[in-house]
This record gives sequence, C-alpha cells and structure tokens, in this order.
Amino acid sequence: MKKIRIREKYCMGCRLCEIYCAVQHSKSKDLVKAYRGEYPKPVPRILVEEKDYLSFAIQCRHCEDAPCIGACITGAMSRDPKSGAVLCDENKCVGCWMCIMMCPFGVIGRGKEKKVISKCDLCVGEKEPACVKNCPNEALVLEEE
Amino acid sequence: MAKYLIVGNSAAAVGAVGSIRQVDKDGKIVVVSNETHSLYSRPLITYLLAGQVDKNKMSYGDPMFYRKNDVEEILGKEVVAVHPAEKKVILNNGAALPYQKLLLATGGRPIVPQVEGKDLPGVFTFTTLDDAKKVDEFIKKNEVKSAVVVGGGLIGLKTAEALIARGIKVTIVELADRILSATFDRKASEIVETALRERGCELITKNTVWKVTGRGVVKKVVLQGGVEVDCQLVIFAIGVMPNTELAKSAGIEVRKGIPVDDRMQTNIPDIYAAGDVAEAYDMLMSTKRQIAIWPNAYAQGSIAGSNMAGDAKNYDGSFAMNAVEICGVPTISIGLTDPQEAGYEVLEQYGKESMVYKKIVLKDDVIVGAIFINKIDRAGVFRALIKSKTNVGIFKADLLRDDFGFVWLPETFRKHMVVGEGTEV
Amino acid sequence: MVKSTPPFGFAIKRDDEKCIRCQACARMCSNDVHAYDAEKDIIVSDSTKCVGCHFCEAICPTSALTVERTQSQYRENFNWTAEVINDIKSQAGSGGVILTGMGCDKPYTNYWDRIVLNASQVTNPSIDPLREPMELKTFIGRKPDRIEMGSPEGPKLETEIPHQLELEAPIMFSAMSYGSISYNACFALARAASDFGTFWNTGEGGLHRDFYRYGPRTIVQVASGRFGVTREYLNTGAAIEIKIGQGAKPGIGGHLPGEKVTEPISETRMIPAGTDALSPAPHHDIYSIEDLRQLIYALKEATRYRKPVGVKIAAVHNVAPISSGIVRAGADFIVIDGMRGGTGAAPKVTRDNVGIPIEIATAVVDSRLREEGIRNQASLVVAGGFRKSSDVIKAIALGADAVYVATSALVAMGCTICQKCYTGKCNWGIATQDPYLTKRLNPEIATRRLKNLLRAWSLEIKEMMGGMGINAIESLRGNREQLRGVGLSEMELKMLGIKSVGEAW
Amino acid sequence: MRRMEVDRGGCSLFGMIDESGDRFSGAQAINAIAKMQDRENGLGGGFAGYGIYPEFKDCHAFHLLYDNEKAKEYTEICLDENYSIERAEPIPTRKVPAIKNPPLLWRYFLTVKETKANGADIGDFVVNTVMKINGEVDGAFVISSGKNMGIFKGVGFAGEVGKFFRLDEYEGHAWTAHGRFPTNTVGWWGGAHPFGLLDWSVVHNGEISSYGTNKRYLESFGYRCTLFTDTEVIAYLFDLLARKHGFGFDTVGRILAAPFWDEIERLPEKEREICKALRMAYGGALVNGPFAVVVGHSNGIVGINDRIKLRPLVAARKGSMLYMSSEESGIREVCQSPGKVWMPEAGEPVVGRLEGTHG
Repeated sequence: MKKIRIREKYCMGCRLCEIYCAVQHSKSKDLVKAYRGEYPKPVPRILVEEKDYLSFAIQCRHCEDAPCIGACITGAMSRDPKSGAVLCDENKCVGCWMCIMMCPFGVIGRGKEKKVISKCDLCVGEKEPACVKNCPNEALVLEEE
Repeated sequence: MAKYLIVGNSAAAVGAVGSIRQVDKDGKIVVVSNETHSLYSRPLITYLLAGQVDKNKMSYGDPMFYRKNDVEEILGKEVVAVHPAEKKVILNNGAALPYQKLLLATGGRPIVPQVEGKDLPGVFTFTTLDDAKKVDEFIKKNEVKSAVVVGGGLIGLKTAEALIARGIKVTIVELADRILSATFDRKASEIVETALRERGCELITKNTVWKVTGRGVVKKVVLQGGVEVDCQLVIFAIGVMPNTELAKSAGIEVRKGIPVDDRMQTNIPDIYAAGDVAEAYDMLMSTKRQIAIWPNAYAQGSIAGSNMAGDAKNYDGSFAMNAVEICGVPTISIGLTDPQEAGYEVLEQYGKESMVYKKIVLKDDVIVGAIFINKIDRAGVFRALIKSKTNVGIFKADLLRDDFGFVWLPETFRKHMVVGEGTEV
Repeated sequence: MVKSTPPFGFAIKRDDEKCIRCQACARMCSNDVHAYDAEKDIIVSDSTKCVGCHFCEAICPTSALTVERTQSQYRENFNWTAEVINDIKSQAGSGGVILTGMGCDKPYTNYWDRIVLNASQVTNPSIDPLREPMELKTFIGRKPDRIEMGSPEGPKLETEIPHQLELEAPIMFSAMSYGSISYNACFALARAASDFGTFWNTGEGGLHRDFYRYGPRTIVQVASGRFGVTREYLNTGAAIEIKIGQGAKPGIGGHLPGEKVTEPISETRMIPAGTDALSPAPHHDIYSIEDLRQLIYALKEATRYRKPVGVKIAAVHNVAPISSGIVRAGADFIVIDGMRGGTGAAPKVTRDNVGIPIEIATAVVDSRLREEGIRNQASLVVAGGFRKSSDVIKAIALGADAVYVATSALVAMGCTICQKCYTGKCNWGIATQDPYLTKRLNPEIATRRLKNLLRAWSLEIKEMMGGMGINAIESLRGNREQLRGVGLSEMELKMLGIKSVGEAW
Repeated sequence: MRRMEVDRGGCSLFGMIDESGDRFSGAQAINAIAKMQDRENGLGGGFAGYGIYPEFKDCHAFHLLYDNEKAKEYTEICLDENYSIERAEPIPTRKVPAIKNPPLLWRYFLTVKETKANGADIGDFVVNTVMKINGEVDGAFVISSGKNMGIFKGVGFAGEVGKFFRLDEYEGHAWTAHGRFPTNTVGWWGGAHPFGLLDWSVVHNGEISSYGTNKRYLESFGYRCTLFTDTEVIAYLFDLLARKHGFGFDTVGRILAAPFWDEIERLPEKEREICKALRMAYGGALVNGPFAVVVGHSNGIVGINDRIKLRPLVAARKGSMLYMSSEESGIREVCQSPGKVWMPEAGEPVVGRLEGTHG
C-alpha cells in the first residue's frame, strides 16, 4: 500500500501539514474559512513534534499489524480493503479511547467535540494526502511500500 | 465438520476469525454462542442503556463480518462437553460437533454475592445484551428514579454513568476506600469521584451490600452497618469469574483461568483458549494471569487463530491497562500505577484547574506504569515504552513535558519503533 | 542625540482577513520578524528586522503576507541617495567596513542587455531543435592546434589529447565553498552537476567526504587558504582550479567566521572547529606569474598530468594580458569572474567599485588569446552574474567556451538575493550552517530544480541556435557575427568586437 | 573597389573531372552551368580550370583584377620584387553584350625568387603575397594564384562569363563552375566564384552561419579574411586542413561537416577517438549552416555538403569522368547517360582524384 514516509531531516517545522490536514477535514475545506469561520476550529490529524532543531510530522502509520483495530470495542476501527488504510467509522466510535492507549505512535487523538477519535485517514479519495501535497520541503512523501 | 470451532462470541472470537482467514480462506469456521444474539459488541451495552447507541447498531463493526468471512454461527446453544480424544464437542441439544482445532473463548460471568434479596425483581448484573434489554425494560416499566450500583470498578462505573444519563439518581457502593482502586491511584480515583459527584452520583466507599429488600420488587438496599439506600434498581458489578467449567470437565488444566502457552494453546493439543478465560503471560508481573480487557482478548484470539490455522505466531504478553471515559473524564491507566513496594520512582504532574493528571512510574529507569487523566492523547507512546522496556534514563526529565513525543526519544528508539512503517529517522 | 540608525528597508503587509494565525511565519523567520501575541490573537511583525528574503511570504499558506520596500523616504536627492545616507549612518554607528553579500547591484551598464542575437531568414534555414539534433557538448581543457594522424587517411591518432572536462552544455556551477553555503546546497549542486553532465566547484572549502563520490563531476579549488587541499582531494576532482581572485571582491581574501566552522566543516577544511577560516588576499607563494607557473605544475605533478588545471581571476582592467600570461604559464583553462559575480561576504565598497563587467572581459580576453595564437591552449570559462540563457549564449558567441553560474543556481534553490549571506541566517537554508535552517533545503528538491534550470537554459540555447541555423555549439563559439550592439558607444563596440545593430555582415 | 561581399542565397555549382588526366574543353562546363541558369540572377559567375596552362605548369599563375593602371603599377612592383615574372599578359576575352564594364584583367606566370623565399614554405610565401596585394593594394585583387590552373569570373550570368573569357578555347582535365544568386550585394567581379588561393578553388552554394567562428579561427592561424565571404573561409579551411595539416578529404569532411556526437558514440573505438579528437581540436573549423561546395585543387576536385544536407548536391560517374552538380540537369546536359547517379550523404565527400596522385 501507499504510505506516508516521514523524512525528519527535511522537516523544517513550519507545521503547514497540520494546517492543511485540519482544513482538509474541515467543513469548508478552505483555509481562511475553516480557520476564521468554523467553530470549533478544525483539528489536525497530524502532529509536528519539535525539539531544538529537530522536528518531524507524524501521523497514523497505518501499521500492518495495527493494535488499534483489535483494541476497538465497537469495530469502528478497521482496515480499508481498497487502500489498506486504517480508518475509523466515526458513526460507530463511542470514544472509549482504547485505540489511543494502544497506538505506539500516539497519533490517535480525541476529535470532534472530544466524542470520537480523530486520526489520519490518508485523505482517502484525494490523489494525495493534504499533508504530503502541501509539505513545502517534501519532508512527507507518499510512497508505495 | 468444522475445521475451526470457536466457543464464545466476542473479542477473542473476532480476533481468531480474522487471523484464521488471513491464512486459510476456506477452512470451515463455526462459532457457538450461548447467547441468542449474533455477534455484537459487548462493551456497548452501557452505551445502549445510556441511549447513546441505537439497539440496531450493536453489531461489532461490519454487520456482514461473519458472512464475509464465511463463518457459521450457532446461537443460543451451550457447549456442554468437550471430548479431546474424539475431537468433538457436545451441545446442550445433544448434537456433537467434530472439530480439528478448538478455541475456548468462553469469557466470564458476573459474580453475584450471596446476599438476601439478590433474586428480587430489580436486581441485575450487567454484562450481556440481554442484561441491557432487561434493565432497560425494567426501568421503563417501573419508572425507576434511583438505583444502587454495587462495585466501583469499570463495569460499575460505566453502568452508573449510563443510568445517570437516563436521569436516574445513582448511588455507588464500593468495598474499597475509593473507586477503581485496582487500576488507579488515589489521586486518579479522586478526580473521577469528583466528576461523578458533580453529576449527582453518590459514592459510598468502604462498605457493601448486606441485603436487598422489597416486597415483590426492590425497595432499598441495606448496607453493612445498617445504612439504607432507597432504590428501585440494583446492579451488581463486583467482578467477573471465568467460565472454566467446560475446560475442567474436559481434563484441560485450569487454575483461576485456563493457562495457555505463548501460542495460546492449552495443555491439550489443538485446544486453544483466549480472552477473559485464558491465563496468558503478563510481562510486568512475569507470570501467567488473566487480564480481562478487550484488546488483550482480541490479540489473544488473533494469535490463537493464526496458530490454529498453522501460521506459528507467538503471543509476546501483555499487562494490565485500560482506557475509559467516565462522566466526561477521559482516563488511561497502564501497568503498575500505584506500587506500594520500595524501589519505584514516580513522576507526577497535576493541574488543579485543568484536572489534568499525569503519572509515570519507573523502576530502574524503565517505565512500568502510567496514568493519564483528562489529557490522554499520547498515552500510547508510554504503553509502547513500557512494552519495549526502554531505558528512559537520558530523557526521563522530558517525560512529563506537554509536548512529549517521539522527538524526545533517542534516535535509536525512534528507528526501532518505526522500522517498516515508512519513517526515515 | 537621538540614536541615528538607518531606517529599515522593508515593510511587511499582513492581510488580517487572510491571516489564520497558523504562525508559520513566526516559527520560520530566522530574523525574528514575526511573533504571535496570544493575548490579542494576532501576529505582529517587526519590519525593522526584515531583510527582505520573502521566506515568510513563500511559506504563508493564505498569501496573507507581502514584503514591500518601505515607504519611508528621504527627500529626493540624486547624490545623497537613501543608500548613501544609510551607509553613513550605519558606519557612524559601527565604525567598521560595511559587509554585504551576492554580486554588485549598482547600475553599471549590463552589456548582455545591450547585445542582440541574430536569426536566419530566407537565405539559410533555421533549424528546428525539436526535429534536428542540436549539440551543446563542450570540452574544457587544452586542445592541440593540430591533430597528427599516421597517414593522410590513417586510422591512428598520433596526437595526444590532454585530459578534458566533458560538459553536456556549456554551463557549470561556479565555486561556492562548503561553509559559505550549506551541506545540502553543496549536495544539490554536486548531484545536479553529475546527473546533468556538467561540473560543480568546491570553492575554497574543501570537499566533504560524502561528496567524494561526485569527484568525477567536481572541480576542486586550490585557494589562498589551501583549506582541505590534500593529494587525495586533488586526485578526486576532475579538474583543479587555482583561485587567484573573485569578481565580487578582486584583491580581497575570504573570511569564514568561526561560528560557521562547525565540526564537519572543520574536518573538511582541516582547521580547528570554531576558528575563523581566513583566506589571505594573495597566495603567499604566488607573488609573480613565475610563481603561478610553479603552482600549476606542482598541481599537475601531484595529479600526474591527468587533470586539467585552471586559474581563476577577477576581471580587472588588465585582464587580457594577465590571461595571456596565465595561459603561457600552463593553465589548461582560465576562469574570468566579472564584477557582478556573487560572494558570501565582501566589503560593500569593494564589491560595488572594483573590477570590470564580464562581457567586456570575455571579449578582450578571447581576442587577446586569438591574437597571440594561444586560444587553443586553454579554454575560457567566464563567470559573474549570468542570469539567463541569453546571457550564456552571448558569452559563448563573444568567445567563451563555457560559463559558470552560481547566483542563478542559488536562486533556483530559493535565494531571493537579499544580500544577507554573511549573517549566516539564510532563511532558505542555503548560506547558513544553522541546522535549524539548513534542513529547509531539501537537496532532492534543489537537485531537481537545478537540473531543471540547466535543462531549461539548454533548451533555450538550442532554440536560439536553431534560429541562427547552427546545430553545434562550437559554431557559435566566438561567432561575434551573430551579435549586434544596441545603444553602445563605438569604443564599447570595439572592446566587445561586435558590430552595431543595423550593420549587415 | 568594394571589398565587403556577401554571397548568400541560392546558387548553382558544377564540377567535372576526367580522372585519367585527359583534357577537355571548358565548353562543357559552360553548357552545364548555363543549364541551371534559373538558380542565378546575373550578378556573378565563374570557372576554375585545371591543367589549362601546361606550358607554364611550374609557375604560379596569378589572375588579377585591376580597377586602374595605378593599381596595376603597384602590384607589378610588388610582384617583380618577389618573383621572376615568366610572362605577363592581359587575359584574353571576347566581347559579349551582357558583360559590361570589365576591370583590367591580367595574368602573370611567376616563379618565386629563392632569395626572397629564404627557405620558407613556398605556398605560405605565395599566400602572403596574395594577402598583401588583396589587403593593401587599393584597386588590385588576385583572383587566382595556383599552378597550371586558373580562375575566371565576373559579373553576369555564368554562361556569358564563360564565353567572355573564351573558355571554350581552353582545355583542362577538371573544371568547376558557379552561377550566383546573391541576395544583398551589388555585383563585383572579385566577389564572384570560384574563390581561389594557390591551387585551391572553391565554388559554394549556401550560407554558413558559423562564419564568425570560422573566420576568427582562421585568423588565429594567420589567415586574413578580406572578402568577408563564406567561400573565402571555405577555401582557407581547405588550405589549412588539407595543405597545412595534411588531412585527406575524408578527414577534411569529418571536420567541416562533423558527424554528430551520437553518431560518433556509435563508431568503433579507434574511429570514435579520432572523430572526438577532431571535433575537440577543430571545432572552430566546423562549418555550420547550409552549404554545398565543390573544391578544386591540383590533384582533383571534391564536393561536399553540410552536416544535415540543407543544400543540394548530385554526383555522377561515367568511365573516368566524375561529375557533381547542384542539379542533375547540369550533369545530363554534358553526359546524357551517366553510369551512376547518386545523392551524397550529408558531410560525405565526393572525391575526384587525378590518376597517379594522392589527395
């Protein structure tokens, strides 16, 4: 499957991936509208970690042996057979946070109004995930594994 | 003939079906359940009771899961005997089901204390969909206004929360001096207790039920020491015991649960056990014991399934942990959260205003436990650190940082963590 | 008195309607221009710190930012311009030499813009480069005046051809040291040169171990500081260039401040980390042309005559005779760097006032070498402010064998010529050693862009050559008939050796 | 005398040789070139004949154009100083109505004074004389300076120029001819083709875009390009490459119309090395742009096309006769049933070699 490869040596910590991720998952999908008009403010599903000059963005790795899937008490978390992405059905998720506990990367968060989880969906349906598309330094690249 | 026979129909069964089908696309799988409902998510029953989940949406994940995986479900039947020598099981209707590989995922059943009035209408346990339906009907029929939940563990609290959501005044009775005493430390308990009280829930600790009284129907609960609590509903949630009888009768080794090896096999070949009934390896305790939580049941079922289908896989063990949100307070507890012995180091952070609580327990610079209350977002990283037994000595000071994450970990660890997952570090 | 500091040069305009408070600008600016005010939930920008590099503009996801030149102006005065006044104020404050970066920005005539090219009409056909081969292959190095073969049609080559650099297009990357630019920038130059089939130049910074594999596409420089020069270094490169001078600062040495001498740079240059790297103004073993000859042959000996050895000088008044001397001293190629050539740091007064433009220097050197009949003995590489393919083609037509580009390469990698290279705070990650900044230059992207630039210019050169009816670059070399001057004095035309527009053949 | 001449545009050219060395009348060349008259516009035509002065075969035959007697006087002083003049005479002409205002036309049969040559290469010495007269004597122009050959040219259609010079009365073993269609010049006798130096004569159809490069390249070898014509440049290139550097015509072809690099890459190693070396060293001699030339010299004639064959050149053979022409019609005019007719490849020289000679 195609996965997002993180290249920390090129991450400059601009956090635009977070911005574009949040907007991609907002109502309007428009930068200005999403940030200036939507409440609650859109939340990114990618996280930039920074320490001194080191930084990198991290989002769901869509692990081959994803512990979050088995941890899900409702079966909301599953692997999309087409893309191979680990996706969460927000209609099924009840916010038990088991997946948050199980994710070794800490890349599942509490999402919409803190009721359901929020995680990278690889922007399924788009040609390229928003973070990859908009990373100005190609620190995130989509690659076939 | 079933190639794979699974007794029990919850997390372990689902995990097993998934991994069997990864290896064996055609081998016949049969699931026997003593419940009459097709596969559903058992933890959802409190959400159902609270009205947060529709009764039509109780299925586990995709309602077509079994159909897609070509699984035959036998519902409402009890397996009454296992004949390992003949490789067959007998159902309560006398039918014999031969198998090649057998998985015992019989789970547990709630413990009901032998107190007076335990059989009165209005007294329930709460672990199955039928329980939820009965309680729901009872509440509606009797216009229940107040209830007593006996037991301040997770099931008790989730049930109490559901009842509160239904507008019922709830009193929790807990034998210990605080709720969630098994997984939380005192501070964590207090935060959750405060949240419960804020929702009008009453907590009575260091006490337990002496008797339940009422004429034809529950009227009140009398506690040890004579304290009386009026209520129309009593839920017993003081614990669960594993369903080991079947195994025992078949000559399978049984302790508290069914001990299994690292391939989830019991002492009898081709018979596996997984889930709440199994005693598997606890990494932190360095012993085999039951850890009755969903992720473990699924993982064990999955390992068992792989091995049953001939794909040798080892279970690398687990440890106690849980994630739960109670009355708007998200919590995660992992491992040894409150060791009393010497030799542990504790890092703590507590915000009085935010009610954010973070606690990390270390032994010899290795994390062995952690609690996260109200801010839980990256708890999984700590679980991974516990599991990998990483020495955190050099970045110990950073563990409590708000922005603690991968970037603080040594490069070698990051590399190790992300091998094969597309991260160049 | 009121502290009289020069007013700032830029004004930052922020469209608040568009600003989403993402704070990318605040996080990114190495000059700390932008800051987020959490209390008011706005981003405030301190224009006084802005160097006009436009990085924030580039990174702003909503295009909310514009960097403009400040509206603050002095009374109009052609003599006492704002620059003059500000320089005086700055020096009155510092008491020191004004430093700057990049090439001369003063409005001396740019002759490239005064030269036009020819094209075929009717009497000879232009050639369509998309249909016909169009050759840019160029060789740098000493050529024999004649080839000897056994018999008149004999198959045997009897003349030994000296080692040459083979270029796919007559464009190379000019010397920029590891130290003046970042590892990633060097990496991109090396890789782009290798992939494309041209050469890059180490400058006086030595060759980082990681780049030894690009040796066959590397010109290694030997400068007055001798940084990083070893026998292995010399033998790893494809050619050696002795650097005597640089167009941006003729007569001036180099100075890499100690804070830029990081561990890897210290290793590469073979100097202690943290110490200033000083390149003396002259080579202290070259006080005459005879000394230069000795160095040329010392280097040839050290490389067993397997590498072309060139000499780079700044274009100064006497450039033609000096070049002739260099060729006669044994150089296989000569590099002339014009006054618009860039630098990482130079005294402003030198940069803006010393040297001559490369156009004139190219013409007079080529003519002089031809007059002396020694043009074949050395290739002529010219440098200093080549901005576009037409500049290149005009230089070739004036007589250059190839050109060196550096500033254009930097611009391809992001540079906006803000001239603050010497501060080491380059937001584009090029002229800096700060690891927070250098990682902004992803060498893969930079490589791609450099290759694109080379490709684009090559295509344009081919288009123009095709228009002239020429399908091999050697037929353009020195072909001044293809050039005509516009608005130039007779003397300038004479120096350039070209006719005026309007003159037929 | 106007010296700046440009011969751009379409022209006709023709060459023929009897490789056995038998001589034949110049009338054939006149007829052939006249056949292609619609390729010219009457602004210039000319011929080179080889083997036409057997009685003076060891003398340099100088053909001179003079604007006036004074030019003649100066020139003759110069010639007298350096050569023993075996014979000096006007070039015989006949009246042709179309040929107007001819200059003074004289020829001299010269032997270099050994004291003057002083051991220097005779060829170079003669070249210097030509360069000197053409460059410094106002109103005088040497159009021909080889041995046992002569160039005859003028303003007018080629056929008429041939008649004017009574070429039907000469016999030679090789002839080349040219009819001009210059696009931007007034007619000048010296500017017509062939262009000659020593034994070399060049007739040329085309426009070389590399002129500036070639000119400056030649200048660095001491040539002075006074005519500013492509033809002059080609003549000097032949002189440099074939005479001075001693290359055979195949090699000259590989220099003037060099193969492309990708073709060179495909050659066997030895040949590749040679071609590469030639391109590297003789890049300045690569002639770029459309051209077809026929070059005459003492040992034969050579026809060659540019590297992508942008101008026509046809060749034919019959017995010991070799023909080359802009159009096949020119050949058919003088040889009705040639044994073989072919279109030479771009850059592939067609070589007519006088028996018993090399080159």
